[in-house]
Amino acid sequence: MNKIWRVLTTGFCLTLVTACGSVGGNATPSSNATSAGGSASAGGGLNINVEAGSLAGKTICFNFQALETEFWAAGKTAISEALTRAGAKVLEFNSNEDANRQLEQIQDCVTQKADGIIFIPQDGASANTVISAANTANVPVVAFNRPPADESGKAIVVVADNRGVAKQTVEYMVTVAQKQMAATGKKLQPLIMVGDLADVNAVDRRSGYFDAMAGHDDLFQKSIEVETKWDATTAQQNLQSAMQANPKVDFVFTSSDFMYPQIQSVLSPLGKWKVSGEDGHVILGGLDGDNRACGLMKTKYVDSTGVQDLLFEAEKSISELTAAIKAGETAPSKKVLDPGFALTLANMDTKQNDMWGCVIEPPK
Amino acid sequence: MAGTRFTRDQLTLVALKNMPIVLLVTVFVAFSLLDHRFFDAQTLVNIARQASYVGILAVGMTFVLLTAGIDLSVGAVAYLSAVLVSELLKETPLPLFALPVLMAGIGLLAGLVNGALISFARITPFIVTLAAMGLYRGYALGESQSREANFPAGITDLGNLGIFGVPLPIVIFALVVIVAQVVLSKTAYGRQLYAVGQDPEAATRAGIPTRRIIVSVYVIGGVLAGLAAFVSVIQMGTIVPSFGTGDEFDAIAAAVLGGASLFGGRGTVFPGTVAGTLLVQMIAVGMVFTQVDLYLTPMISAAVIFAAVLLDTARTRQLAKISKRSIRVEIPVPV
Amino acid sequence: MDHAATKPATRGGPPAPSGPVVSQEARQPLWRRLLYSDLFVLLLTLIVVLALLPFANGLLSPGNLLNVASNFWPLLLIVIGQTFVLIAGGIDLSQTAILAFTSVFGAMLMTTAANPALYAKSPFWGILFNENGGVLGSGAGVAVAWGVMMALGALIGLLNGFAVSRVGMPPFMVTLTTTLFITAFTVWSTKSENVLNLPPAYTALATSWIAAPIAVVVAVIAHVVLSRSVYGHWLYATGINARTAEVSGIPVRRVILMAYVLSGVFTALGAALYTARLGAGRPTLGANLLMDVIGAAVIGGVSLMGGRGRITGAALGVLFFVVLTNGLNLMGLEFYTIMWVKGLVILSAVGIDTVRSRLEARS
Amino acid sequence: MTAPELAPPRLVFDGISKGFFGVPVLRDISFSVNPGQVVGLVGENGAGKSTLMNILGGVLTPDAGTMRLDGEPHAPSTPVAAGRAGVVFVHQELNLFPNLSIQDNLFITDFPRTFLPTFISTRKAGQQASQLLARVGLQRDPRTTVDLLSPGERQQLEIAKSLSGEPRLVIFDEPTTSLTSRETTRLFDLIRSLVADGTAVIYVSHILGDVLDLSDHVVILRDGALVDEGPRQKFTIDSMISKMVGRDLARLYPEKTAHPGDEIVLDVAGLSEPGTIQDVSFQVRAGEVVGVFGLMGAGRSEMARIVFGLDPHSGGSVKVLGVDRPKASPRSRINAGMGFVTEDRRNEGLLMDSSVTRNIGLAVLPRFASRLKLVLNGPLRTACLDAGRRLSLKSSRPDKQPVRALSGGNQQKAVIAKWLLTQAKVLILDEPTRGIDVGAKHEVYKVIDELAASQAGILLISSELPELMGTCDRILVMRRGELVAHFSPDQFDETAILGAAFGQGATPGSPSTPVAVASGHEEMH
Repeated sequence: MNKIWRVLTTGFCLTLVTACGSVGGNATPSSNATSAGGSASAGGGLNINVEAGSLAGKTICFNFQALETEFWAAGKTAISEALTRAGAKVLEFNSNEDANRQLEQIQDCVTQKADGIIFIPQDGASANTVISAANTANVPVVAFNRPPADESGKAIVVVADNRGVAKQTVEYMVTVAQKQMAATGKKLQPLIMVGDLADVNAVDRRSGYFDAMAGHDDLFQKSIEVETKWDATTAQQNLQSAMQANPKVDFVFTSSDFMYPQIQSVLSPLGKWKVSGEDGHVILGGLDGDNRACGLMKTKYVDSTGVQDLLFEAEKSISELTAAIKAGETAPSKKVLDPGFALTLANMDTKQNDMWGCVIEPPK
Repeated sequence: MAGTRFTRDQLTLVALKNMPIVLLVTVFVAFSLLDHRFFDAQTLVNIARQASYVGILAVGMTFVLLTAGIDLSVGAVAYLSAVLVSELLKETPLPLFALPVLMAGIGLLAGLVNGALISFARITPFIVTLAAMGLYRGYALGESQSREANFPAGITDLGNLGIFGVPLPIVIFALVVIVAQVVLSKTAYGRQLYAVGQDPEAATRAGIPTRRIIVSVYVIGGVLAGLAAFVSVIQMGTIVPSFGTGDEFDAIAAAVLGGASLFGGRGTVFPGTVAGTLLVQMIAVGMVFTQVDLYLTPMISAAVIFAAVLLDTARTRQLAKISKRSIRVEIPVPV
Repeated sequence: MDHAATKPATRGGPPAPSGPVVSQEARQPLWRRLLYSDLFVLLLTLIVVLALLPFANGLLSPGNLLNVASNFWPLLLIVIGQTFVLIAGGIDLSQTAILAFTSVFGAMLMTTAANPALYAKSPFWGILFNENGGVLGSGAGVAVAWGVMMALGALIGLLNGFAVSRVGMPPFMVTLTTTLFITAFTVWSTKSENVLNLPPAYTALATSWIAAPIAVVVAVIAHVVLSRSVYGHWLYATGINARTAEVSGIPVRRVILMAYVLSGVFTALGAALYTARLGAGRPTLGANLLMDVIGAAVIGGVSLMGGRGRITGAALGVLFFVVLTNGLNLMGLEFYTIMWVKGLVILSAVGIDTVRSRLEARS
Repeated sequence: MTAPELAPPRLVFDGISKGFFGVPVLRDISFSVNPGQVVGLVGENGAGKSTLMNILGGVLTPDAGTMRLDGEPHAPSTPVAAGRAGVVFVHQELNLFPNLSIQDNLFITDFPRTFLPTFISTRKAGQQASQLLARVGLQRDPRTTVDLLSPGERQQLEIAKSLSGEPRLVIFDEPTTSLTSRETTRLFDLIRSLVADGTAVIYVSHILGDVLDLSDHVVILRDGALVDEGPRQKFTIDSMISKMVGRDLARLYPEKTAHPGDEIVLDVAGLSEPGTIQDVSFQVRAGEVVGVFGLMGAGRSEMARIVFGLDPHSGGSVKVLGVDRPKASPRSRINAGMGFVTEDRRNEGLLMDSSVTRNIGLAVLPRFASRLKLVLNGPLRTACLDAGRRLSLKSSRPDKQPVRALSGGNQQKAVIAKWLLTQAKVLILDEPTRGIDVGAKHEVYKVIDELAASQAGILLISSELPELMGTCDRILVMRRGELVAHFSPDQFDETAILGAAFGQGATPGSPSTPVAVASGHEEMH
């Protein structure tokens, strides 16, 4: 008896969830604005020009997939701070690299009658799903920094060209390598620190690297690939082993700037942490263009770094979204491409102020 | 005839008891054959240096596993201690030696909370430490605003600092191992720990302070997590927000590979856990040397670990068989 | 008088009354039965809801309940699978791997079109799928693909189960290593790409109400199997004390093997729902779902030591987890605040539950 | 060796009373134990023996009454305290840690230290350990881990543990249940040497022969009250039994009603497994009770496990009702009509925390299942209750009550009931009466006889020779894994059978061995 009773009630409350759900549609208007913009100061002076109050009374959902590198962290704080300055109520979500959770959170946003969504897709595929979810709910949506897999959904897409930027960066490194070869007459031993193979960005950057290296067999030995899983510890350990196995390595590309400290900690004891031009210098390049990379280029340890123009991307995202909301568009569709660029020791003086990493104040 | 079989069993026993080391050597030889560069003292140094962080975690985990508990929060505790100390460094400069002390101290507090909840509130260790994981990491991420936690530039020099040519991380790891093993085998506390893990009720009846012992293992786990964080900091210079995630599993795997049982009462720090840790790390390093396609690397290492567990199982069974047999032989009593 | 019972005997099972048994024929009051039944977790859930209501916007809005539901069903299926394994006295860490694995291969078979530029490097290109999509790309194929997904789930379950029950390897290590392997294999099989263009007939699942009935039916069946079927009785017996079970003629090994297979199948079902919802086969699907799964099961009263647990309890455990997460999301807190608040809530929930069961033991 | 009357007595119980949940378990118990005296304490389970000893050992505290140890008030709050006072308890359930070494087990709470008190001195521990082991005559390296010891050796270790602190009073609770007869003799010698040194001993046992053999003074409890006490000479086995059960239990072993038929239900031929058993062959007929005797480690239980398909065998065949399953497993054996009551009730016989009915029904679930493989709880329940009733199994609420809460006797009945349900035609019972009281023993014997009467073949393994002689139609003797002798009722003779078990002439230690045990049991017939 007791058991049956239990089963029934359970079954009931399960179906209840469904039943209520199936009513669907209009939700209760959201009340009491609990602002969660937070940590405005941590933006680190990455000031985006937004028209103050331009989003007054609006609720904007900001969903990011992770904050594990300087790039994402800076981007997140910059955007949510800018949004708050624009007078919007910001709802932050971190999907913690889980596309499924991201979707759930976006739906939670929609539930709260958000006026607009800015999200950093976990990857192209999930971007599609999120966008279509937003479209069906008639909420304008911005996909930040990662492109949706296809054009099926309507969204403002602000993206950098990872593969292209990586290519540009490595191409410069190759020119440096050519000079060195001309001087020494010895082939160089290149090494690439690959990101997490489950992350499309990592794969793109890897492809960009090999695009640039293609057709330079006269110049290089076979590239050594080091797995990092986007994890500093793994990166450091595997690089250490790789360097022991191949002491001759003199050309290193890292798929993300955040790994420079690990690179330094491995190279310096080997006497390979030298500034450009100095004897024993390892040709170094990376991608992101964060604050540390900026510093290392000013001190000439790093030869070149691929920059995604965070300032540009963030500014565009917000302005485009604001415009759409003002115009009352529920499904704006537009693609803004951040060409990005390679900041090299050659073009430092002219271009460094376009690199966000050189603009924000260094993290303490 | 019984006599002769018994002695032969004794021999097999010795061989089987040292299985972890046998395994370690086999893998080392295997990789050396695949890639001659691998056969090098420096390789071993690197392996040991790289294993030191997880190794220290695993030593703590061994204590916990010995009481049939589990600590999923060590990774989070390591991150927490690193972040808080780096925050502190922003305010006030600290002498270097203070860093490990502070980190261990933070770990101690965290472990104390876990231990108290498990031992006195009697909540399942799995859930307590699972929740604690979210608690500590969440709080730490809040502190760091999920930015990198930075340390004074010179700190990595410590990581490369050699004491009689032995890198500091290895020295710390070795010290931890020695102390832990001595505690386990040469102190009453250590022996009682095994008793508690085998059968808490019987232990209490025998007058062993079961509860205090259970609290203590989580405290030890916490302290070592803090220390591990320090070892990692001096090698890496900075601590990224993802630091420590999932490391609890590496630690458990290392301990279990080393022969620790998840049901308590069995396991050693040396050779057991140490061998387990080194084995995993050796495989990782071997992969880098042999430059296997990055997509295949994790599959191969998984396969190797699986094989190791398989061997270990066979060994435990063999041991059981032998002991069983020795029961059946009625030992004549010389008078 | 049998005070000290040796380890295997004391695994799981309700705490034994100490001393002479005082038979309590008197029927307990309702609140008591509620307190001591699985429904207690429901009570906790309601408390959470009430606590969050003032802060979480539209927690009870139909739209949100819709979300909660759509988050609930797939997780429920997975937790049911885990429950079987836990009752058998094991643990299945490989569920996350199974999710990704079945999701990707199901998608490969179903996809209606695949861009060579992305997938040509996949080792399965031209074998399972090509420019014109997967071999089961046609509408009818969807059903078959489902079957295949579940078969694949069963296959991995079989692998785990065999290693555990026949070879006698520790479940934790077995499923940990299979996880490492399968995850890597899955990423390799698409060379990191997600598989897109799933047939609308399939993705329709996500929005339609098919998910709910599927999950409910599965849950009810699972409940009946556990509580009424011969296998159920065998499973509990095995989890409580495998040796006694074997002596009593229970095919212990097959029972354990079956538990892992079922876990695989149920997980595959969950994967099918998730995949439909995300409209893509993902090598990283549910990468960090494990803790939620086991956490939900344990809160639902399933013992990690084996021999204890019910579907009803597990289901309520899932409800608790889903509602809590959703509620915290709606509060617009910073994500790390959510992390530790969640930890705190779970801790207190289980704390209360422990006190409760100790009261139960005393009465 | 009657001890000289010294004043004051070593221990005095004065009006001890205790109750649980208002149910009185001990009523005003008073008696005293003198130094150098062995007091035998007997009574059925539930008579209050354990409770009284637990009070003495500091596990429980009395509701009323006092104890005096050498004139000093004795009121230990914990077992540890009792130990410090010099009262040590050799438990029935072993409190050893199989994962630790012998010496760790001996000193787990107070290790000998090095000059640095933090550290254990393994050396000292080793020496002291070997001294203690020598005293109990356990020939093992103190560093051996306990799970390598036989049950008997563990019991000896448990005893050695109790001696480590030069005790004033030692309580032995069923110490011989898992000892071979040789080990038993050694234990008795030890106890005698203890009392010779002036130690007092309380000896609790269901093996009345041993009690009479060993004690100077006997105390009998029934339903928590002291019903009789006096010098050993005052009692005989039968008088003790009738005092204990309160009624006249005519004979401990019931009249045999069953008569062997000629159908061979179990046919074991040339069964071998290296390191375990050698070429074992025998037959059991319907309605026949065949006893298997042998020393601990002679391979009896191992043989039974192999016959039941629990362990593999490399050679030979086992035919149940004429059919031989090549691929033997408990399952196939059960289907063939075999049942097995294992030696280890708690870990192999029962699900201690599950209800009585759950346990009884465990082996027959498929038979009580619908076409959909759903268990038909109604019929199953009735069947289980019937089986329980047939064995007069006492349980307050069979559907709820966990078997853990049953008495040893009733637990054993639950196990047997399980095989009643399977309608086993061949039943193997391994030490079915170990650690259960006289009344329950009697009932188990009755059940065995009934089963035989219902044309089942019984294979009864036991270390209690009188039990075998009282219940069996034939007795087989095993030694070192081989079947060495075979006795028919007219040949039943303790000395001969024990001789066979030890191997002629190969009886080491005191030649008194068989005699001692035998003399213990003579009075039973």
